[in-house]
Amino acid sequence: MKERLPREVIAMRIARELFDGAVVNLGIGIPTMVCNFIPEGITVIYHTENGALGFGPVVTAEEFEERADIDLINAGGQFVTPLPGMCFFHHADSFGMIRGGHIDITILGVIQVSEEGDLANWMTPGRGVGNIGGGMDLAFNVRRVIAATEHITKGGKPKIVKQCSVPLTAPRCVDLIVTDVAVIEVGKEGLVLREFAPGWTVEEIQSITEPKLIVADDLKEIEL
Amino acid sequence: MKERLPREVIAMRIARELFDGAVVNLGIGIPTMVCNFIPEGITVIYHTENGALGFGPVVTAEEFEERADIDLINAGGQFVTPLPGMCFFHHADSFGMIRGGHIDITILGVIQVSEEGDLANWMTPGRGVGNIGGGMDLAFNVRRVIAATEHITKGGKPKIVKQCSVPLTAPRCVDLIVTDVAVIEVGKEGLVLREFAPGWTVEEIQSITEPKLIVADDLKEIEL
Amino acid sequence: MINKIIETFEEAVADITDGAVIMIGNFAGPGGFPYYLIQALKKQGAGNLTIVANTAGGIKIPGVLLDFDDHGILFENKQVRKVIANFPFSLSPTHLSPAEKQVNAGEVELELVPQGTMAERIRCGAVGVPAFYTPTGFGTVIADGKEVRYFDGRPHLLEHAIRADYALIRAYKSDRMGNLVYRGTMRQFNPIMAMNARVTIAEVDEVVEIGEIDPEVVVTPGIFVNRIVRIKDDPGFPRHLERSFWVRDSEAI
Amino acid sequence: MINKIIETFEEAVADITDGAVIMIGNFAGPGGFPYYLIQALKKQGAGNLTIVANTAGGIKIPGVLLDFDDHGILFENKQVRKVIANFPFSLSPTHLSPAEKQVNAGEVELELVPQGTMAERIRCGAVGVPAFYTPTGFGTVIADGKEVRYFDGRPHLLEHAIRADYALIRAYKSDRMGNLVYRGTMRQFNPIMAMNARVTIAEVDEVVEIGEIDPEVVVTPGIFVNRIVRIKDDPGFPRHLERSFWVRDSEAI
Repeated sequence: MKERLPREVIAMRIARELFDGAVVNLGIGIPTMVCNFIPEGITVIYHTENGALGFGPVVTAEEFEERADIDLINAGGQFVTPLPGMCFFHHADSFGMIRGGHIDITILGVIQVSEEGDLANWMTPGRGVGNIGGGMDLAFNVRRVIAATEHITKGGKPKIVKQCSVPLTAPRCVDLIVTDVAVIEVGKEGLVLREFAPGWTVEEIQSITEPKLIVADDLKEIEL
Repeated sequence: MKERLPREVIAMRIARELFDGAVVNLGIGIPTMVCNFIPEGITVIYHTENGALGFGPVVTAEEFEERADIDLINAGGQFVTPLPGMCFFHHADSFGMIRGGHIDITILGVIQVSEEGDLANWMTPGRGVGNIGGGMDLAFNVRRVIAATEHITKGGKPKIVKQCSVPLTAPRCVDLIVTDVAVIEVGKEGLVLREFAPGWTVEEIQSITEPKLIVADDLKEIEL
Repeated sequence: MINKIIETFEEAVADITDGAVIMIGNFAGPGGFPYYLIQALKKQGAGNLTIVANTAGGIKIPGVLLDFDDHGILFENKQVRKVIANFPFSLSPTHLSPAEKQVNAGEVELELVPQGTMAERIRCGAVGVPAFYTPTGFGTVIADGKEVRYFDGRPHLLEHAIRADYALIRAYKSDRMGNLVYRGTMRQFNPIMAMNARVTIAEVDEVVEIGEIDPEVVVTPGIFVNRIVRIKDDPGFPRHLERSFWVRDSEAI
Repeated sequence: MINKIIETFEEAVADITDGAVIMIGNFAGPGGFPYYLIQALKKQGAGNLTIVANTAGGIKIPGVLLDFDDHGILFENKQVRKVIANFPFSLSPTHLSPAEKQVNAGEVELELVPQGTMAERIRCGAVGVPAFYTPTGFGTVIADGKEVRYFDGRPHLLEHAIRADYALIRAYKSDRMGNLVYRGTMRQFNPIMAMNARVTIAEVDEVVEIGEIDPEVVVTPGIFVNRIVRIKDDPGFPRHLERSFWVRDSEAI
């Protein structure tokens, strides 16, 4: 099988979906990396569930001693930095922003995503338990949901499936799936293959994708 | 008929119902006067619907030029003064305090109040229209509702009635009625006459009160 | 670069169309009221509007309330089809407001709402809650036609969210991202209306640089605000902007 | 004179009885967490508690989250009967929390709630709204047994308010009336829990004189707070209290 794109490149591709002034909530994992690849000249306003908007980058290991502060963290518990123009609020207001449709884009990790855009990303398979956290509110209510994921599991099984076999986070919520081999749009007629990783053919991508893919008229190689 | 107490004395009597730390919302009219008669050594925290707690007295005519500021008003549109320890909030939080039972006492004006504590104080009789304002939220939700009123209308009709004939503000909400001739508690068995104005007999008070009054065992003259 | 500053009030309200639902920050006088935006909306002329505000405007009570041109001018100008308010009538039967006359004549529809229910319906519209139960109003005219449900033995009414196309609001300071702070009781309905509307337009005393507002102090996060216009001429209401309401010493009163 | 300052954490939690419902300010680490009040509650020993908090405590992920004694110690100490949380399990299947073990063993009941629904249920409990409809959860396990209702063609679940006997919260500064300010993301659930509980107990870094807090900046009005205890010993988490998060100059980053 061909080489798959590294996680950083998935994040880089997703960064292109952001626009100036976009209000964005990043899930844990690949999504968090997206903020490292925002195009020049674009201001993205990050939202974190625990009550901040417009904060800056994560504190690096070198800055830890000097800058890490338990009173300025993101939803993943990472220390972040202040920026001019940011603000703070409480949890009910924070999820009011989410439920009220005031967040433009959320980028979420995936356990499975279905043909119809159903997302499952909270219940750890095998363990039988899971943390719902704020993911369900995001998946149900944010205007545009982008799923960031490896195309197949470590065991080689498709993560893009006809129907999710694990408990859902939200039905019919995903708008775009960006994987390590393809960019797939969730359309009314089904999944539309829009972009492919360098060297991959439609057939190869289809072979590791459970539902039938519709090939976009303007199918192209992933641009970064 | 005997002399009736002036409005200031009704306010003075009601002020005795307040306690140290009480959170109080005053309606328009006699209720507003209550703040002028708070006993020494007691701190009362005033709440106003338009989003302030712990503000100070109304700006006097002499102070107007110097102190009146449209950005510091009470629910009656009066200019008020700042105090240390006060705070501001928006309308949803303000009525959250009211609906959530966080206001200890409200003092409201009266068009009619019934035997069972039903309060009618918003629909102007004869005019067929009225302003509900914040009075309905207060009457329904504040722990202790004190009705401040003249005992009879200007036309000489009882304001304390068996059943209200004008649209209600809230059913069974009033706890205490303080008038210009009596202090009446709304009890489970009916209206209990607790205090009388100087010179008034039980019979005289009953004669201008529609429902039958229960006379308290410890009936006494109004103390101020 | 995010920059929501608009030069003129006219420009800020230019796209408001006939039939729009408009929330207006308003409470007992000119404090926290978007005076110039309302003037501009009158001039702009959009009709058939639904107004959501504390009052229906034009309540003149000589000697009690300041007499000024509030959103009553939109009624005078026949721009309003419906008003959702809790305090729509003048206190005086001899000084009827334009809205009251039009409601009486059947020209304007009035939806009368308790103030707290109105505030919560606005907040719910802002935060994606379509309906909620409240104790306020059971057993009164407010309950007419509404679903009643008991919780813990107490009757409650089902009330629905209100959503607006535009919110015309008033704040004290803004930066170009739209982060807003207010002053004293200026807040009233403004922050929840700002959260609610599809397009929120704020009239402010001052526009400051990004970073000039302490992040702990922002009341309305900029993401809720679409357009900001700075007031150029003081309309002359009693105010003391040079003085804060922060009284540090209790002896100073 | 209103004075809500209590000298010791022990005294502040002394009256908590078996079976109480307790909200705890908590989110991904020690920020905004009432560390000393939880220690005192463990020592006090009340049992059969219902805990309402973001996590069920005791989530240790070496190298990711700071390892410290959070409300996991109440589970360890067998004081908990039920927990309402949205993030109750460790991310690592090899580092199970005390709560997870007890839930698995059927010793503790778990009510799993989406985070936003939890926040709104807490706020509704605070503001007298017994129930509300939310889109979140329809078509998932969260919908099991819940009433479904359509608004504008979209399915919603009926969710009920949560009420607490006690809220153990964390704030930055307080005056003796209980007016609270926070610091950065310390707010999280603290302000809405403070509004909710019958008795709210706040652990704060500083107690200041009345009037030292700007009235525009108060996040939790004092009427919601019953008891305040000042922290005497810094528990040693990474913090820089000498520095505010107010960055005035974008070049300073």
